[in-house]
Amino acid sequence: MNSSVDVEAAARNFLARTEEHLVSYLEACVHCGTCAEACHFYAASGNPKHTPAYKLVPIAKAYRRQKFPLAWLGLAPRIGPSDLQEWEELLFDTCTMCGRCTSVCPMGIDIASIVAGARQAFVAAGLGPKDLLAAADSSRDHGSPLGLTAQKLRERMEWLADEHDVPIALDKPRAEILLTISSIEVMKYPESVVAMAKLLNHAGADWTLSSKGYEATNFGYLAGKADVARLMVERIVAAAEAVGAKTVIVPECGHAFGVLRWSAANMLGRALPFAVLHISEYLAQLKRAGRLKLRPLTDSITYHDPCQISRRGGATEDARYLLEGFAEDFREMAPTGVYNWCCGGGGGVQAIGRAADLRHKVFKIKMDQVEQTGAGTMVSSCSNCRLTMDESKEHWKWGGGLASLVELLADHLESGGART
Amino acid sequence: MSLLEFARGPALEIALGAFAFGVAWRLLSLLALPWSRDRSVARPAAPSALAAAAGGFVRRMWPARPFRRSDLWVTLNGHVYHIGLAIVVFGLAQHIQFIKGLFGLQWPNLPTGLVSLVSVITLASLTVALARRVVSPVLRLISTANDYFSWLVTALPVATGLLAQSHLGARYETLLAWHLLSVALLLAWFPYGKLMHAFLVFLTRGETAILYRRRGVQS
Amino acid sequence: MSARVVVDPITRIEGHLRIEAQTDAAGAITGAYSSGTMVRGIEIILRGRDPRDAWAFAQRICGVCTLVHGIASVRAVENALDYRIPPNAQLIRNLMIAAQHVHDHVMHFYHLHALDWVDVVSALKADPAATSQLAQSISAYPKSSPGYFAETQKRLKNFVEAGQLGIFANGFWGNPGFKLPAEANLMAVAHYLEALAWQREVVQIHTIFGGKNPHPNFLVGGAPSPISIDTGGTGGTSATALNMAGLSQIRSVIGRMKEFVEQVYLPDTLAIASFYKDWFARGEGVGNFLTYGDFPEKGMDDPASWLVPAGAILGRDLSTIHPVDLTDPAQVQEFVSHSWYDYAGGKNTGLHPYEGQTNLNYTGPRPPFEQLNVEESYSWLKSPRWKGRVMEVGPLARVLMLYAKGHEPTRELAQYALKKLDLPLTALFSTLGRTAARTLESKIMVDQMSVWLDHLIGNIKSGDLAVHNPAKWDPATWPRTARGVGFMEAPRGALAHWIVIKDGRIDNYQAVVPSTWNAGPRDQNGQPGPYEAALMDRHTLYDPKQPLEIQRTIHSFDPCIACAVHVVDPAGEELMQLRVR
Amino acid sequence: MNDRDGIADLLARRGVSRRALLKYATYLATVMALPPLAARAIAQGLAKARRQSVIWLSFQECTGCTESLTRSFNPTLEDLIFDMISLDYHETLQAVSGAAAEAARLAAMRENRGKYVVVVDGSVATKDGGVYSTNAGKTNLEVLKETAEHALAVISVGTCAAFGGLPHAHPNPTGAVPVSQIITDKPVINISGCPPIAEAMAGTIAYLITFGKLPDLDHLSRPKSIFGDSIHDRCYRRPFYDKGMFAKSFDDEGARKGWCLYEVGCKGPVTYNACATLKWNGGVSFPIQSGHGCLGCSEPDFWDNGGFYRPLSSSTSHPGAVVGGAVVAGIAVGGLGALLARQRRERAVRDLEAKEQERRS
Repeated sequence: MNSSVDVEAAARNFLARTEEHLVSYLEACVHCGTCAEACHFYAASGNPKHTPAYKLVPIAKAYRRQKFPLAWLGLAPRIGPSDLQEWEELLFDTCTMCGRCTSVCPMGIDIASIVAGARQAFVAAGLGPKDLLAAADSSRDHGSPLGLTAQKLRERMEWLADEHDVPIALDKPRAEILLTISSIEVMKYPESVVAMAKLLNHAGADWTLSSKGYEATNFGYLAGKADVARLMVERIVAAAEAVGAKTVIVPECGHAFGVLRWSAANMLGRALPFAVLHISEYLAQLKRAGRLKLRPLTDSITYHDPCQISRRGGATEDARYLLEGFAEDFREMAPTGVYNWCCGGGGGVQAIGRAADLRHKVFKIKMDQVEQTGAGTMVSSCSNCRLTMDESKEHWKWGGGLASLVELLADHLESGGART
Repeated sequence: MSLLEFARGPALEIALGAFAFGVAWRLLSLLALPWSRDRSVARPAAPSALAAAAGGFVRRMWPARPFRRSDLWVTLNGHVYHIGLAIVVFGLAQHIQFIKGLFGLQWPNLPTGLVSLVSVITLASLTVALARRVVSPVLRLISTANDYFSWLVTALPVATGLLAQSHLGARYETLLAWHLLSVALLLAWFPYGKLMHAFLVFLTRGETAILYRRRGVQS
Repeated sequence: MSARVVVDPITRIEGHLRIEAQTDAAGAITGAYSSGTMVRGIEIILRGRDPRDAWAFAQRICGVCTLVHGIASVRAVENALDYRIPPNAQLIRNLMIAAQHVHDHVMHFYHLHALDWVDVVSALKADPAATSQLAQSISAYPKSSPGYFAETQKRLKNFVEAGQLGIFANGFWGNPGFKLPAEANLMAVAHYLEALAWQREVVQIHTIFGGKNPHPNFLVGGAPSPISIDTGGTGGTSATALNMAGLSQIRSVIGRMKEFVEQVYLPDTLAIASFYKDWFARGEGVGNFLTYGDFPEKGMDDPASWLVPAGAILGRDLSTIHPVDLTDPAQVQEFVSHSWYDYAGGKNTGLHPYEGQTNLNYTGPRPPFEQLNVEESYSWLKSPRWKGRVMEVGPLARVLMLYAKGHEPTRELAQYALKKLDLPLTALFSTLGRTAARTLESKIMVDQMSVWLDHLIGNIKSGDLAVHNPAKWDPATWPRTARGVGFMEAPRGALAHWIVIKDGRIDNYQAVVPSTWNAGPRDQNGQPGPYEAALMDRHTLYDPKQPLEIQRTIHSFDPCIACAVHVVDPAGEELMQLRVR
Repeated sequence: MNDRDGIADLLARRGVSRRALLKYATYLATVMALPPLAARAIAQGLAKARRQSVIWLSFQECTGCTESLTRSFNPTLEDLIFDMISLDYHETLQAVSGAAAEAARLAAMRENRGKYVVVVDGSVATKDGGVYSTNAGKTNLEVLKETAEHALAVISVGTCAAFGGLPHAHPNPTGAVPVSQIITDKPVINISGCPPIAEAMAGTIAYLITFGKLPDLDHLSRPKSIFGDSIHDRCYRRPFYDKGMFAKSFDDEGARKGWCLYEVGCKGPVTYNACATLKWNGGVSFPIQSGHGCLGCSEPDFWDNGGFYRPLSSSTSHPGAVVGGAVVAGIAVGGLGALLARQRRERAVRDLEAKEQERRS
């Protein structure tokens, strides 16, 4: 087998993050199996190995090994390279860290957060999907997983502003708001950036993009590379501080929101000097303030809650508030909101090529859900969801429509809005 | 020394010692670990940690609506044997006397017939739980010796208690001794295996609820 | 020539007693030595246990005086905890204690003592018709027909002729010490059997209140006999033993007790005694008498209401009653100069029971042995002393105390008996004086029992059903340390238990019992114990091989040796001492 | 000596009819749980027998067993000693003291060699050569061995003789042991109880005489007919136990209504005796009926079973110290464990940081 798997390094890495709550979670599992049914991977595959609790086995074992009182007798649970190799796929390919299992766990164990920690340990051992790791490295080296360097950003923004006749503020010296973007959007759904600019301009916000820190997507976090994760956060913080932003807006990207809103301060060890808002949250604020004038949307739509924004981000209601009185034929999926089925591509899974088949199977759940509502279009506010769905849609040759919430809103802005 | 004397005396003493040691050890070795401080800014409407933890504890008593179809019977069964065990442990006059002997606390007992009925139901429920563990591929995969042994030491006192109550199979003192020995085994094993979840559940449910509620997640 | 007469075992007593007597050439006893030869160590066993359990252990000190140690024990705990008991419980205890006295005295007279005076074989020669006449002349007891006595004689005759004499084997029959006419002997044998049947009913009082006899149950804080009259549901008749049926059975048993005492026991005592008046002139002993008092109408804390008062009489002087304080370290002390024990402070010191030590040190001859070394230690009994004095306890002490205190029924009864026998009051200071005192006391108590039962029923009528006070049942309510003394009048005399409680457990337990007072060996000053002194008072053995005379005087005390010897420390280490606060 | 005289003749001469004899025999059959037909056999047995020689030895005892025997209603003590047995030695009842008493014992042993029955009450002190209990200058140990040697059988009456009883209770200061520990080459019947029920003693002696064999014995050598069922199983308060209706104290409503005494410490469930059926002193009552829980007095070591008022289901140990110590130890070990975990964690963190540094440079 692969002798380059460094089990000790994995253990050390995990140990470095053993805090009370993590250990409680590891020790409390009663092996009731309830989490299986909640997991979209298990639901799609029926493979018992996709049970979330099972995915934690090596990490729990490694921890027990450390604290086992009779370890000196050689009685401690053993864990070897082959164990880690077996679990690499389970931890990376078959978990989007969407936290649906957390919602159902009768013990209240937050499995998702353990997986995040476990991934780091696995990477330290020399494991992890190559494409995912490459995306992280690319983020580190080029500022973005998809190679969107500062230079390319400037070119792209200039082109988009021209193309769409929308002012896109970049590198303004001072601004109230620092807008960040996801390179997925820039590369695959550029209209999304345009839409954000339109909306911000419509509301008359004082905003800017910064070439010092623009990439919100954090592949360091997804790939289990803590250093990269931190670096990505530091870039944005530096940029925001440079322009004196009071608010940093995260684009339609789930994990980006999760990392920046809830983890960044902990990564840095200090509170952030600005508020972090998801674009949907910001738009809801605008709407509440009467700064968002929209024409009604008559097409039938349904809304897909991105896990990191809704289930683990707490912004479930903002999206619905935006749709209220706007989408005249809005249909909820079942389940929805915090219990929504995941797209299957979050947590970096989207970037793992070998995971595509399973991902497509998971999307089948989504397709069925949408079809049950009869809605023509499924709207999401996460470009990663959107990308995953697009690919799977193609795989299944599905005819349903997919749309971005921000784009939809931007397209229905009443002309003559509150532009200043 | 007769078996009953051994059971009532040294066996229980050792078991209680093992129980107390284990609980103290596991809780302290856990609680004295570093506690991470969440530096993210909580949502303005987030409840206090205590309220969040309490709310979360109650919320997880019952599966949320979307999970009910798959989890209803399992949850129900879990409740049946958990509540059943509580009724049997805290409702039978003899058990109250046991607890009174240890802590000096007592309360009115339930009719013995009712407790016997609950014991039978509890045992049946535990059997269902075991059967599910053995039959379900998921549970088979994630189950360890700890799970099966913990099941055994939980079911044994119920079974031996029923035998003792009904004077079935042997002389009462022998049955009572078995029962007390099985209780001793349960106590001695309790903190070292998964039964410790009885304590940990307060931590895990509470902490996840605090995490979620400060994020504004209603789950 | 002097000789050593060894009587071991002394039979028809409770326990294991050995008497060694030194006689002169004429057979007169010049020195007597009383030795208890069995120990169990109950006080050691009691240490560290729950004080509420103590009565059951203490009660097993003796199965003959089967309730007295139980009572003394619960009273000791109640005294230590200042624990009041309900009036009904007090009445129940009085009834049980009095029943014990009467039962014990009658059984002692007929089954343990009578064969010292009655020649069973001589009864075979009696004329049943004459016996009937004799019986009717002294009593109105209905069972006194010639046919009744003929039947008894026939049964005895067949028994003797069958050749298996059983318990009557080797009796000193025909010894000139037996002076009863054949008819009186036959009457006594008939009543021996009669009393056996009678006593079975008497103990039913204990069975109703305490569940069984011997060893009825007691309870710290009251009586374990809930009253199930008018409790509703199934409560009225069968819920507990103390119901309508139980109470009326108690009443009828008291009636039969009274009948037997008045019509059989008292006349028999006087009739037999009249043939042995010389035994009213010997066996006196020490002339000092001690009572602790008992039978409170209300509670132990109200000495004025006690039927039997407490006090000490010294040197036969009935005009002065000395007060007795059981908690005064200078009054009651136990000595071990001639006992197989050691004291840390030296073998010749005396210790109050609160500070009692029991360091075993057997220095007697290795068994099997012929003779004890009476110059050294020779008994498992200690020598209790009151202010350094040897004291006699028991029925005689009580009757004298009642007499001295002017208890009217006692005076009347004593004067009646003495007049019948044509004897002066001083005749009571004797072997038969003790035996007669037992009879008189039985009559006094059986009369009082109806009164107590009336009070009990009166209480129940007025709605007071309480028999147990739960207030201090829980050891959590107790002080960290406490000590108390529980005393009572046992059939054989003054009995007290001293208890020291620490952290809810027994720290020290000491019992000083009637037969230790009476049967104890010499003390450090060489003062003989009451048994010894009594035997040295004008006893001459007619035949050293038939120590009838020794039996008579020893039996007049009604020895209870299991009671008397109850303490031993197995390892001989120093016992934990009470630390006085 | 008239060896040919049977009890029937004696009874006849006494004026007791065969019918009365049969009546007694029927009672005995009931007590000993024998089939009705056995009554005839008992009557015949009694009628034929020469009175059985019985030697009663008292050791470390309180005379309660003898006292109990005198309370026997069927057969009565007087019937027993006049008509059924020849009580050739019994210190509490026999007429003579001293050497004459000893002589009676030795004579009975000589005349009935191999046929006499030895009844013992009280335990046997064995410590220090047995000096704690002597009789006529001999230790109980010596007297027991000497007397039992040519006995037909030995009956231990009372819990002291049967199981050591009170003298044997912790810490057993005199090295008291039961008779069965000394006499191992002969049948020893135990009739336990503190004291035993009178009829249990009298009935067993009568059985032995009648049938010339031992009754069915349980694993503690007690007659099954008396000790076959627990008091609990035969208790008239059992329905309340089954319903969970308990007296909580000695004089509460439950106590007055005769509810189950389990909670105030009754040992009926683990005590095998006939108290609840034969009852005491002529069937008047028994401890539970009067209102006090069963002490368990017919069982071995009942003195050391954790207290008479401690319910059976509660632990007899006082684990306060053990639990307290365990908690302290648990806290210490847990704290140490956490400390080690913290150290491991810090080491790991330093290690990671070092690697990070290395990579950056």
